[in-house]
Amino acid sequence: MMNEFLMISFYGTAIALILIGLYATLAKKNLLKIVIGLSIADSGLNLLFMAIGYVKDGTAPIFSAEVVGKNVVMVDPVPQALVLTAIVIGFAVTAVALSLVMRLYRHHNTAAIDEIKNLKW
Amino acid sequence: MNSLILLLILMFGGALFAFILNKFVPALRDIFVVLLMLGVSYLFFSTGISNRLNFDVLGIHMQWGFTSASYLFGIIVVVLGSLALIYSTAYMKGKDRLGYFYMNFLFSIGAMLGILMSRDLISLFFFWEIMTWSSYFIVIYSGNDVDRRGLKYMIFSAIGAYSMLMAIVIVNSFIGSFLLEDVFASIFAIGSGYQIAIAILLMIGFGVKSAMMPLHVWAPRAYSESPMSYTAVFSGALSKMGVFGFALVLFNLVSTQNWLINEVVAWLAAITSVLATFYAVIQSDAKKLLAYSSIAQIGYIIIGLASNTYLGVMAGLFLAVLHAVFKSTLFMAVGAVERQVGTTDMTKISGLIRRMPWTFVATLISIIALAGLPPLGGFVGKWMLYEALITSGHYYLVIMVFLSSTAAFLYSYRILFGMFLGQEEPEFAHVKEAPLSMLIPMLILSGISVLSGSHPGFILEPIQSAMASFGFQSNLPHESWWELTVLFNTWGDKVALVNVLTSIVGVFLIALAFITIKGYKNQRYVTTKDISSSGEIIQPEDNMTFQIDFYKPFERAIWPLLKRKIDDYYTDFGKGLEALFDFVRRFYNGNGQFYAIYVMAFLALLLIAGTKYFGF
Amino acid sequence: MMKRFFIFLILAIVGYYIVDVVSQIPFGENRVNVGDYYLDKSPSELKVSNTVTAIVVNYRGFDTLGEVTVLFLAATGLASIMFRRKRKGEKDIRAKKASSRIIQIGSQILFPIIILLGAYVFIHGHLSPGGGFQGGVIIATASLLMLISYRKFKVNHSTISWIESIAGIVFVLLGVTGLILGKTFLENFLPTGELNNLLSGGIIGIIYVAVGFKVAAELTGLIDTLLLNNRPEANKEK
Amino acid sequence: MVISPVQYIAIPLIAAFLIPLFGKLNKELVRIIPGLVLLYLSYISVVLMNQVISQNTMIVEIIAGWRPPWGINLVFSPFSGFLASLFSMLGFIIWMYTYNFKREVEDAQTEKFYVLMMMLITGTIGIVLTGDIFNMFVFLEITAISAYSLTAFYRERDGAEAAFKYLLVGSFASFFILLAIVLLYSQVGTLNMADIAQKMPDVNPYMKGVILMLFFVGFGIEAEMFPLNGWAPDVYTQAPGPIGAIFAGMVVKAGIYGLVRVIFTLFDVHEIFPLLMIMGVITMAVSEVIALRQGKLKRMLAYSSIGQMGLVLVAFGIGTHEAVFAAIFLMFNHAVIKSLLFLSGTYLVYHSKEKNISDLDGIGKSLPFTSFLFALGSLAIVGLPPFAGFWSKLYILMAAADVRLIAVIAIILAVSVVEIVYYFRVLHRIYFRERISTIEIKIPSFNAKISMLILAIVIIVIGVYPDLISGLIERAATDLLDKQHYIQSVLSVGLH
Repeated sequence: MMNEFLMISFYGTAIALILIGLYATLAKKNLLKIVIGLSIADSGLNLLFMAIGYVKDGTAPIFSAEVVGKNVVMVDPVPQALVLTAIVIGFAVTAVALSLVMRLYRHHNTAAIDEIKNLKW
Repeated sequence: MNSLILLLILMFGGALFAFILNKFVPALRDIFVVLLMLGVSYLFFSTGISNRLNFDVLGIHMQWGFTSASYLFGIIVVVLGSLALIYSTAYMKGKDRLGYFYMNFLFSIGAMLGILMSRDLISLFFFWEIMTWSSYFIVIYSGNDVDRRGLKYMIFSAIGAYSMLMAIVIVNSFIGSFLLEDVFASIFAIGSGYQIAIAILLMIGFGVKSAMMPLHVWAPRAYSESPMSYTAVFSGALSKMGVFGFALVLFNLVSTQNWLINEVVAWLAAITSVLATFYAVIQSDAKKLLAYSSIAQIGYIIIGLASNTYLGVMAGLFLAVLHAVFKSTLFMAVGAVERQVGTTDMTKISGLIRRMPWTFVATLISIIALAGLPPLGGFVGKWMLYEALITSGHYYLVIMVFLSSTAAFLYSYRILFGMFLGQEEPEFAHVKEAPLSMLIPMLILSGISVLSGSHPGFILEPIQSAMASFGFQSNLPHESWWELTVLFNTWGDKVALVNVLTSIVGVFLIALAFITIKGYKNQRYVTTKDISSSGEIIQPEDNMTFQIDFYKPFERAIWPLLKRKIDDYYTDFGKGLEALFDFVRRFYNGNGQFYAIYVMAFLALLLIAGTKYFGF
Repeated sequence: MMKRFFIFLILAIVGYYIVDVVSQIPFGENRVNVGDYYLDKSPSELKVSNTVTAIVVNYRGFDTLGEVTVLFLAATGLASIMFRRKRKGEKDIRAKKASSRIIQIGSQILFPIIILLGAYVFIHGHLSPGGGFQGGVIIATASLLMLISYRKFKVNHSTISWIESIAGIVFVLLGVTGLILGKTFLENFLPTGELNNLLSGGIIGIIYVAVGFKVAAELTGLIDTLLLNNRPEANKEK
Repeated sequence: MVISPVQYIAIPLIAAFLIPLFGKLNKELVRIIPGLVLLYLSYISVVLMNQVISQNTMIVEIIAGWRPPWGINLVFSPFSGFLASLFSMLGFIIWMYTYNFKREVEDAQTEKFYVLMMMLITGTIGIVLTGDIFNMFVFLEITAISAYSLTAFYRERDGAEAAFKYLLVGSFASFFILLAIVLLYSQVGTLNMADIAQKMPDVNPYMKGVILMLFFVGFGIEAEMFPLNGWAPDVYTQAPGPIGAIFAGMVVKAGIYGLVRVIFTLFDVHEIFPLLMIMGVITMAVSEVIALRQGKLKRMLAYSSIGQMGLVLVAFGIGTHEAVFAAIFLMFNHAVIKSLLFLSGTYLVYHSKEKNISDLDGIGKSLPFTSFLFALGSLAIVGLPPFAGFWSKLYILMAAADVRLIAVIAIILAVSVVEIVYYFRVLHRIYFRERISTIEIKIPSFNAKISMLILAIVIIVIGVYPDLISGLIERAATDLLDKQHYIQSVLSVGLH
């Protein structure tokens, strides 16, 4: 019961975040909102990955002095490591995106994506 | 080193070298290209037809070597090539980008030799494409409206080449080999639908180069606006590559069950020749006239090939050789006029006979050959063609050929009269005869035309061995189908051509001498404007040159036929495509968000389709 | 409106499939995967108590090298995107008004503490939760604090690029040293020490410290570049 | 130190971190170091490729001492090694071109340009060499971030707009690939590609399908597949010229490598091949058709590049050995030829603001060498003999004919006619128009000429003698199709 509740809340939140982020990216006109949408979707994905790595009643995968030698269940450490990487990459992309937004705003005096159409066809 | 490879290396390497030489020592360029071509000709003639070269490229087996059929065409190529290059040295003097011109000239000759020596479809296509782009580069070398003209040539060549390529890969997928022998041997084993498709696709490819009916629209402008020294080769030799290809296809890839293909090709060729002749008649520019005439003549050749009788094929090949000879002479002559006078508009020029007598002689001989008058070769060829068509029962085709060769008299006359006869305009009084290096090639070729009339045997001999290599065995009643100077016909009559020739020439010479001596004292030169004796006052804008409106009635008569040019349909089609393409372009509307939506929509589609249809 | 409806439709389809697929993944179940191997080996062979760190720096250290590179590239790319010729007499000022005294003094007090915390986090990366990235980010927050409270606080970009470069080179060279010593790239060549000891885990600790420095320097530079360019007069430029 | 594949990554990284420091010492070092690095990479390519071909193996290098599937590994197989060698050598040639390019740009920017350019190349090499799916994602991001920044490199163009579009769509690509990796990990519990390929048959088909579709879209974006390639033309147009060459020559190729590696090795589902082929045909037809209607040179080249990628996809989609051979051959040819076109085209429109094709009128007289190379490249890309493009096109057609895809052949050839039309239109303008525009002309520097000349010579030599390279490509095709060999070679490494 508890487990199912956790499952629904974790998976549900993650997927909801993903969809919200994607919606913002696809439907919002403002460049900043689009970038934010991308970040939200990334967070949702990271959360999803963490949730997949969860093991019932698991502890953090750290062999501190208290747990050494005892038989404890630990959660899967791989998603955590990968999510760390993914977060950093997401951060880097966001930083570049923001700088592009600043330059676009300076150049076009607007942040609406449908008015920035110098390149087409 | 194998002489075949040496031949190609000399040709292509020499072409590049000519380009570089032109950059650094332009003075040596002319001598170099002529010597190179002569050297290549020597090498060509010393290479026998037994020489075979086998090698593999990318796992594709290839074979090079001449057969007696391709050797025949090879002779045309090297002879015309050498003469045209000699002609070029004077004709092209003073034009710019000569390195570019000669490089592409030599490339295209080398590519033609390559086509002829290919015994497999891949190298055939390989050299075919080299020939295409090198000739294209000369087509756009000079003249106006380069964009349209060049593009038209390139588009049609590309369509032709690619349909050829399609046929080639399909053949290979069935037979597993590109070698012509293998293809010929096992083509009839594959399904007949594919068989027909392959033949048609290949013929589209060859039809473009030989300017067959619906695919001919590139030809008039391309022939007429290239430098004449190249057009001599272009119309004389390069279009014969298409004929060569037709011969390969018609004799080897079309089975006797598919006789309809032969009929259709023959009829298309007949229509080509009639329409092109009509167009030729109404042209006022000599170059364009000759261009249309070329298209028409190749029509006859293909009728001959498609008649699929021994005599017909022989006539076709004979006309092919002859056409190469006289049409390149004519182009050279017109080129000489163009160079000396500055225009080829027949409504402006007249009376050049006194200024350029030798050019006139060459033109006269070639025109006689073209019109098919006895005693020259054209008559022999046409005779054989008629006979072949009649004996095989193609009466309607005979009518078509007859119609077009009769109409051909009209333009033959026009080119002769328009440029050389008639009154002499004062503005052309300063015109001089063309330089010797232009005259010599013309006169040599005219000489060949004369010989072809009196001694057709020397052309028919290689043709007969060529036909043997195409698979036509002489199974006709006469042991020897020809003798050196005598032409037989199916009914066994003999026509001693030398006697005919000598008697006609004799009469001609006597008449000429008579007219000259008799009329010499009485003649007085008047210009075309000088008709004040009739009491009419001539305004300066009235051009009284008589060839201007002479053909009006004829033009009016055939106008319904020519009103809507095929060209216009192609243009409309192209416009429609462009509009469609512009519509497609709107997909990229510039809004980055839309691109993201496309991505998501594509993913959604894939997820639905993927789970439903891809069987996951 | 059509567009929005269309987007809803697409997202509904994609969402349906994601939900469908994810709900087939059993939650909280201990699956057999490479993680078990890491949990087994990292305390026994590497003597690293934080398995995540062991994975990040050792097992999948190559990823981390790439990750550091991504950050480095983001900093470089951002500087290149924001690059602008300075006009004459232009000063590097971030805001028109200085912030209030309370914030200034508060940040003065907080600054060393935050730096200390960051340093602690990346030095103990192999023992406790945290590591180079986390520590570096914490340090960068400290400089962000200073940047927003002091109008004239200057970040020395030359120093930053030195730190960045040296930290990056240390990382790669540690990897290459393994290669030179006849082992593989990024393989541990130092004694591993005792579990739960500060000096354990061989090169893992050193690498994480280098990463910490690098991340801190890069983020600081990044923030500074973004802030410097966010001035009204910069917006006028076309 | 023994030469090993990891140096492809390590050496450029050291250099990238060092360049800012050397920039303080001497401005010239900033330009020289990337060249030395790429030269060294070309050298190790030759050594490693020789080793792989002569010993008939693949080099699998483990990293951090943990053998697969636990550690990350680099796989220098005939296919990935061929691409890595191609990228490093092409990279060196493009570096040679950039050496004197835009000297007027500030030093600070020059430094960043070279760091980003080198990392762009390294990222693509990493994508093809890595044997780990998550690591591939990381390298994809390295490539992507350098690409975004380089696209927006010039302030005076609309680079930022193009870069933002690229970033937006590229983020979707990363998102889908990462989502696919997450789902894949939840199913097979490993990230090593060989291990995944081994465990793949156990995954339930529905899951497999969804994951494959996510990968397909993700890598399809990088491979410029049709409805996903909205970013591509803008990016090619706005990026600096040599970077356009890198995009066409390497970045796209890396995307295609990812796509085919996933499809052929990881999943090995043959049902996807028709989809790949159909998408290839659509991509090719649409973009070549649009290229015909372009008024701007670089945009035309961009659409042409997309079209060629479509052709590559068609060939991979046919999926026979011959077709894969043709596809890899075309990838090689396209990398060389399109680089030449971008490099020479850049100088043709160097000072032109709008980069219109009409600015090229009569430029052949002023820039004979560059125009000549551009013409040569045009002839080669449309597949006219005797240049390199001909053989790959021929092989694709042969492969298609062998499986009786007559319609596909017809479409490929029809599109080739379109291609001929728009390339020859440009050539007309270059050579047979009078020069009217008053735009200043930029004569290429000596090193730029040399680099273009090298590419041109490669095109001609391969065109006349394709067997020079066909052995390598043959091995690469065999390697891609032999999934079991890949799995065994990777998983047996380090077992002692």
